[in-house]
Amino acid sequence: MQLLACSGIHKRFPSTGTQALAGADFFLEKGEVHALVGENGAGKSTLARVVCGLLEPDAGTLSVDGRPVRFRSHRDAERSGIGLVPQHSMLAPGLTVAENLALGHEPRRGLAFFDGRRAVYEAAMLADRFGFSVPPDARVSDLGPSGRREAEILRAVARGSRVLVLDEPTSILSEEESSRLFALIRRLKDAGTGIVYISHRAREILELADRVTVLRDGRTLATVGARQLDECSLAELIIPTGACASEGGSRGSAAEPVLEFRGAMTAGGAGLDLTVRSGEIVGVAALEGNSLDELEDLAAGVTVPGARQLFLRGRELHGDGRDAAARREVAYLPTDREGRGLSARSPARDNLLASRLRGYSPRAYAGRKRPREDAAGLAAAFGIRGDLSRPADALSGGNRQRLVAARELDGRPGLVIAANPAQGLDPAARASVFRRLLELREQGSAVLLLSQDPLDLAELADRSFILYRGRLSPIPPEGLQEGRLSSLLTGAFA
Amino acid sequence: MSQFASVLSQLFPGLVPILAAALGGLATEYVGVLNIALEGLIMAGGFSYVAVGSAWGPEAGFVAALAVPAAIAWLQDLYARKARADAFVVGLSVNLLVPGLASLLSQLLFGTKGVVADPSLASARLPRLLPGLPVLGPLFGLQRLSDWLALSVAFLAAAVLAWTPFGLRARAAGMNPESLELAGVRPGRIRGQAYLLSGLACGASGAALAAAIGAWVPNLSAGRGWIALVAVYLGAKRLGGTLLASLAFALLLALANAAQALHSLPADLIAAAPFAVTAVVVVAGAFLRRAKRPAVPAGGGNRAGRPPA
Amino acid sequence: MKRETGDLEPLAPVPPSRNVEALRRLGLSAGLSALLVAVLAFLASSDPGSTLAGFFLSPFRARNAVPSMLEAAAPLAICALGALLAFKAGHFSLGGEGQLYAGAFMAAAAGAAVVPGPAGFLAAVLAGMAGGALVAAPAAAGKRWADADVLLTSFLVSQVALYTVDWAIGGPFRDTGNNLVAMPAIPAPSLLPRIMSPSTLTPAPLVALALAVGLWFFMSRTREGTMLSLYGRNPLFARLQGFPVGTLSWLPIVAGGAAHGLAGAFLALGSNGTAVRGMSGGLGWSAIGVTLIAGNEPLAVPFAALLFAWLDLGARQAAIISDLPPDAAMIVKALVIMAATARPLLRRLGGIMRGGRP
Amino acid sequence: MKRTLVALAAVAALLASCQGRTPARDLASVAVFVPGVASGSPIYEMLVAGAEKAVAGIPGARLKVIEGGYDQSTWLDKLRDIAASGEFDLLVTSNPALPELCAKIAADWPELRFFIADGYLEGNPAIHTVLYNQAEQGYLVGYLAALVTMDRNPGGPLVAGLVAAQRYPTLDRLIQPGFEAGLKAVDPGFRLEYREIGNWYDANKAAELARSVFDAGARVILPIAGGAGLGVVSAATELDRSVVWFDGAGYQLGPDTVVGCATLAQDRLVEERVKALLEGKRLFGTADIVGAADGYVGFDPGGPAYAALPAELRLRFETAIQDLREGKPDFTLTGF
Repeated sequence: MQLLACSGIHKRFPSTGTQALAGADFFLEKGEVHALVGENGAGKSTLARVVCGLLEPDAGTLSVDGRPVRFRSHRDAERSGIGLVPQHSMLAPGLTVAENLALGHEPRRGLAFFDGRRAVYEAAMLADRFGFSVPPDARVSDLGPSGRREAEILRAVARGSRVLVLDEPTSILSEEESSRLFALIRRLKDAGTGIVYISHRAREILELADRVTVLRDGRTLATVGARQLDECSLAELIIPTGACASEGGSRGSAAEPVLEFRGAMTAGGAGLDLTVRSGEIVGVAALEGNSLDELEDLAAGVTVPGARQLFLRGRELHGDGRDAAARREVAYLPTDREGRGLSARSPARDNLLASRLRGYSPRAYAGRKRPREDAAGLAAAFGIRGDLSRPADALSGGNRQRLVAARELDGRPGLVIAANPAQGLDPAARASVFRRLLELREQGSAVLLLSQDPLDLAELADRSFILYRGRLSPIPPEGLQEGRLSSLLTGAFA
Repeated sequence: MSQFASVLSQLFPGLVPILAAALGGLATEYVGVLNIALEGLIMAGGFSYVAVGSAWGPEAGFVAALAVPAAIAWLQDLYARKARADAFVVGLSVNLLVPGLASLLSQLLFGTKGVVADPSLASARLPRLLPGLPVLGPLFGLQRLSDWLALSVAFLAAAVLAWTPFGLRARAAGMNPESLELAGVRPGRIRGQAYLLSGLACGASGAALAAAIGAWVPNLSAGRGWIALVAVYLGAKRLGGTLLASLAFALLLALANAAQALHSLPADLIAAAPFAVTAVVVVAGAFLRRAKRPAVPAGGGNRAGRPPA
Repeated sequence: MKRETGDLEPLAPVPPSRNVEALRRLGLSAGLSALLVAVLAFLASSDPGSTLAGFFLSPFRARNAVPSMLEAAAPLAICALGALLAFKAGHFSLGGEGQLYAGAFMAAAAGAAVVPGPAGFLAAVLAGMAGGALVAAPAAAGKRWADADVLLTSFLVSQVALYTVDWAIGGPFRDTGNNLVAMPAIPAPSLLPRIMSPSTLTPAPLVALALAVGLWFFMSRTREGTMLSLYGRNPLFARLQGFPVGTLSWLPIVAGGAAHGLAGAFLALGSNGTAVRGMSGGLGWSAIGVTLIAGNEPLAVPFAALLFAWLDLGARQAAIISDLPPDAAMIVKALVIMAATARPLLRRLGGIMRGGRP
Repeated sequence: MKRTLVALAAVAALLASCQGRTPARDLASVAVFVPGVASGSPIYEMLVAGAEKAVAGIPGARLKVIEGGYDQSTWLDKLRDIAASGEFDLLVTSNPALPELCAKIAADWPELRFFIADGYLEGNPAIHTVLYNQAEQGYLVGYLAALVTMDRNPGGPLVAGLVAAQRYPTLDRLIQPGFEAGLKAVDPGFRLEYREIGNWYDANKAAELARSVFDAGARVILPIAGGAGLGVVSAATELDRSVVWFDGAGYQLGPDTVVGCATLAQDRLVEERVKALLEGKRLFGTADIVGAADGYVGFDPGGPAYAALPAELRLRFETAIQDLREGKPDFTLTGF
């Protein structure tokens, strides 16, 4: 009998209009490690949240030990023995590890008092049992990434998990920490726990998993025994278009340096050195958790770089209001389209024209005719459908994506920072965005391409780098040609 | 020496209402919301004490003084959550609503919008417990029963925040509501309970004020709710800090009263001092925090409590 | 804890345009006010009939009541427009009360000091605006240089200003010959001209109206206004677009302060003829209510201000004719503000009123 | 649609009928404006009572009492509303601050007439005022306060307290000097401890200030603080000290605490003057000052705490009252 069975799960988020799950099936046996893989946005995390009772599905059935269940909260799932190690921390940062573990099941002393000492004792016992080194009385905000992850795992197993869902558990862990985690997972598995393991890292999956279920566009594509797979075929399963077939040629290095990192520090590691010149596309690839987001924040000016570490056309960037003029020649397609690319409650038209507001004379702007025409023209060129006078968040998700691309990739920016440019786009839109990036390169723009998807690099980049555990290493041309991107990304070359 | 003793003896009655209300403010800060309605809730407590107390005696009055503001605060939060109204704006409305309602009810019940005096509601002084002592005598002796009662409620609120599972959950809700979701606790419920506690503590503050003079006086709280709120922020939204800040303000106000004997400083300027001090502390604190943490988006980070724009 | 501000709510159906929504909000606020007044009249008054007459007829019937109502709405609207500008830029400034009071104080001081006539008037207006801006300045500077919470700092500085002006009016600047705690009278030639004596009407409502139109134009027809509202809703976005976020982080706060100062100056230059202790009298708070009821639409502000002015006047008239306590206005205002921020409720009600199903 | 039209027509008719009302020629309709709250405030209660009695004596006269609340900055608007309502011919009120405000209203509404007790304004043809000689009232309670202090604490510090809401000219020029004169008439060594609350409502702060005055050695306090004065009484009750009261009827606030209570014959004054005005006496434009000599400032000996004072003390005090009536000391005011 299956320990956990999900069939025909549907989940739609009305706020963004995305259909995250559209008939996903997933079956977990006792004592198996079952990997859940798929592209970003394939629905892995949503399915995990449904399994753990954090989301209620719109349709579909869940059953545990063959009995149908309905989870209204995580507590219900917990009663069925399902624990979650979420991708993003769900710990209260100001509380101690022990307090976080106790939350919702606080040991009491006297009539109503929280027994902090017993909580620490229980947490210590638990940590001891699993060989964890995290101090139970440490504040979570004082812990490093591995300490936090250990705390998350402890919380998940504290209620005696029969099913443990791990969502990208190693993304912020070092090699050694990861292997400790794997040992723990094996021990849990031997004790009969069923483990749902969500990861991008092919090597880990092949090392750990018994079976692999592939999600694509919210549907289950296939469930395969892990022994039938190698790294390449697994990568193929995850990302459909043949990685091996892609070709990327390096071009002769172009003229003027536009964006320069000179030993810029990220939290994850050593200083980064990188130069992007006009007329070239420099690609950096990484999986989640490998400081790609930090690199994006630095390049885009969201975070403040150290002194004399970041330069645009030879001028130092400070990462604050002083850069306003410099920012205007930078086109930025952020990963977080909603948070950084839109002022979502403002009208779509204002969002669309934000980068070119200065181009209008006060009179022309007040007359509204030209801005309206320009906006309509842009919308038509990039296929944005919807009422432009309504707030941007009234547009559908895809149209919002296109809106950001339309604004940023129009005109002749000196520097383009494209972070995960294809994310959330349908093939046609993806193709048009890519075409536009290549055009911009031909026009002399410098393009920094940051992506979690190696295919983007293969298709666009003149030079490619891999960011792994805070270090930037060039990808040799054969790395792209031989179709070994996935192994590159999972650290084989790093 | 006698001046010193005088300041000390005034410290306690001045401290109790501010401390209780500040703990009320802290309760909702724990769950991450600013309860701007402390002032209104104190008035609700004071009016309930007199309105119910004059009919059924001071004991019933005290219970009502706790129950009514607690209910108002709870409803205030319930409305804000269910109607998706801005919690802050709802709090502002409560500050308008309570004095209006008190005046209306006062007119209906007592036939006046003004002072409602009932000497039987004036709290008795406790017997002088430690007669001979110069410092402890005035501090601990000769104080009102109502002040001690209100202080116990304040202490209870502090204990709930510091030592119970609820306090833990409230803090977790304020830091990361998702942590409660995993714990199977509804953050909304915790928030409601925090508001309830907030109202309770403010009610104690109002009861202490009304019992000290045995009357309802319009505008009874006279800005103490705002000072309490300021104490919470000056105390960095922590229990110990809030206690200390409340104490500091009570001391400042007692000193200001004593200083009037010297005719040196105008009362209005002294009243402005806590706000000025706190403004400086808030800005300096923000500046230091920003200096310490350079990687914060400059010009970003709007406060969560924005108006519905 | 995540704040459940109403506007985060994703809407399945297409939301109505802002203008329609502002209109609907205004209409519903007015309707709700009327309903609440009626309820209160029956609950709290021994003579509901004349109470209702006082509320609904007197403000329109009594001699010159309508012009006086316009006059009362003017400072309210000007303050609300100032608050609105700051809100639009994402700064929830709570300092209105102190800014207004400081404006009145400075205007009275300047108006009494400068030669009577247009020069005195101009000096008073400018001094008033400077006073309001001055009280707003610390919060603006705190936001600009330290990213300090405007909500808190503006309130704190406003309290300091309230007490300080109380002291100044009651102390060094007091007209000692007057039993009212007030400053020396501003000479009549420096005051706002009275248009329809004996009503209090002055050109102030026209100024308010012009400011409303001006702010509407600024917000919807200028590049700077567009930048300001994009910044207000997402400061990070604005910074990444290269907007002048440094300026946007403080100037709207100071400008809002100046508007409050202007309203204060008008109070002093109107029928009062000087600054009186306690003059702000909750006007700054009411203005926030007006802004909310106007749904942050500049053109709706004058109407929302009129609604509040009517509530005040109606309650006073009802108190004269009947026995309803004037605090009824406060209760109604509080409840209307509360209701005005509840978006889903508003929409559902709007749906019902259109004849549709909720 | 039809119904709306009918309703509109009804409203229009109503409005028309109201417009058609002819204004009364004689003074018949009286508005009493209470700048504060009547209940609990003896002087305003007497204002209302006096006006009611006067109106009751005149056939056809009507009366309406309107409370203005303590916020002085709103009084002008409220007065204007009363004038604008067109319902009233005579506005009766009582407070030193009112003459200036009423003069502003009179400028805009020339047909409205005003009578203001406890205020002073001469020469405005629409306004009649009568000022109480508050210095005499202050003298009386000061004299009693000094006697009580020396009786309660023989050989103790010669200190008495005055806790005021805020400073205003009548306080500065009449009440406080009168009170000090009363103290010093008993013993020139007396010292006054003055404290200011800052508003008329914070009774708790008043109590704290009163305590600081008692701690400074005072035995008796005079509160001039409106609703906040209650705080002084409660502090005195707790500490077993005393209070002297102003403007009458203070005994019931603290039967054991309020040792004496100066009175104003406000009810009599208001009744007399309103009646005279309604009967057509041409008093407008004049300003009178009344005091102890004509019996408008006096003392209420009817309190239990007063009765409990030593007989010789009372005798000495009553002699002082008699002397004051006869002009010793002389507080004669010719204007204000």
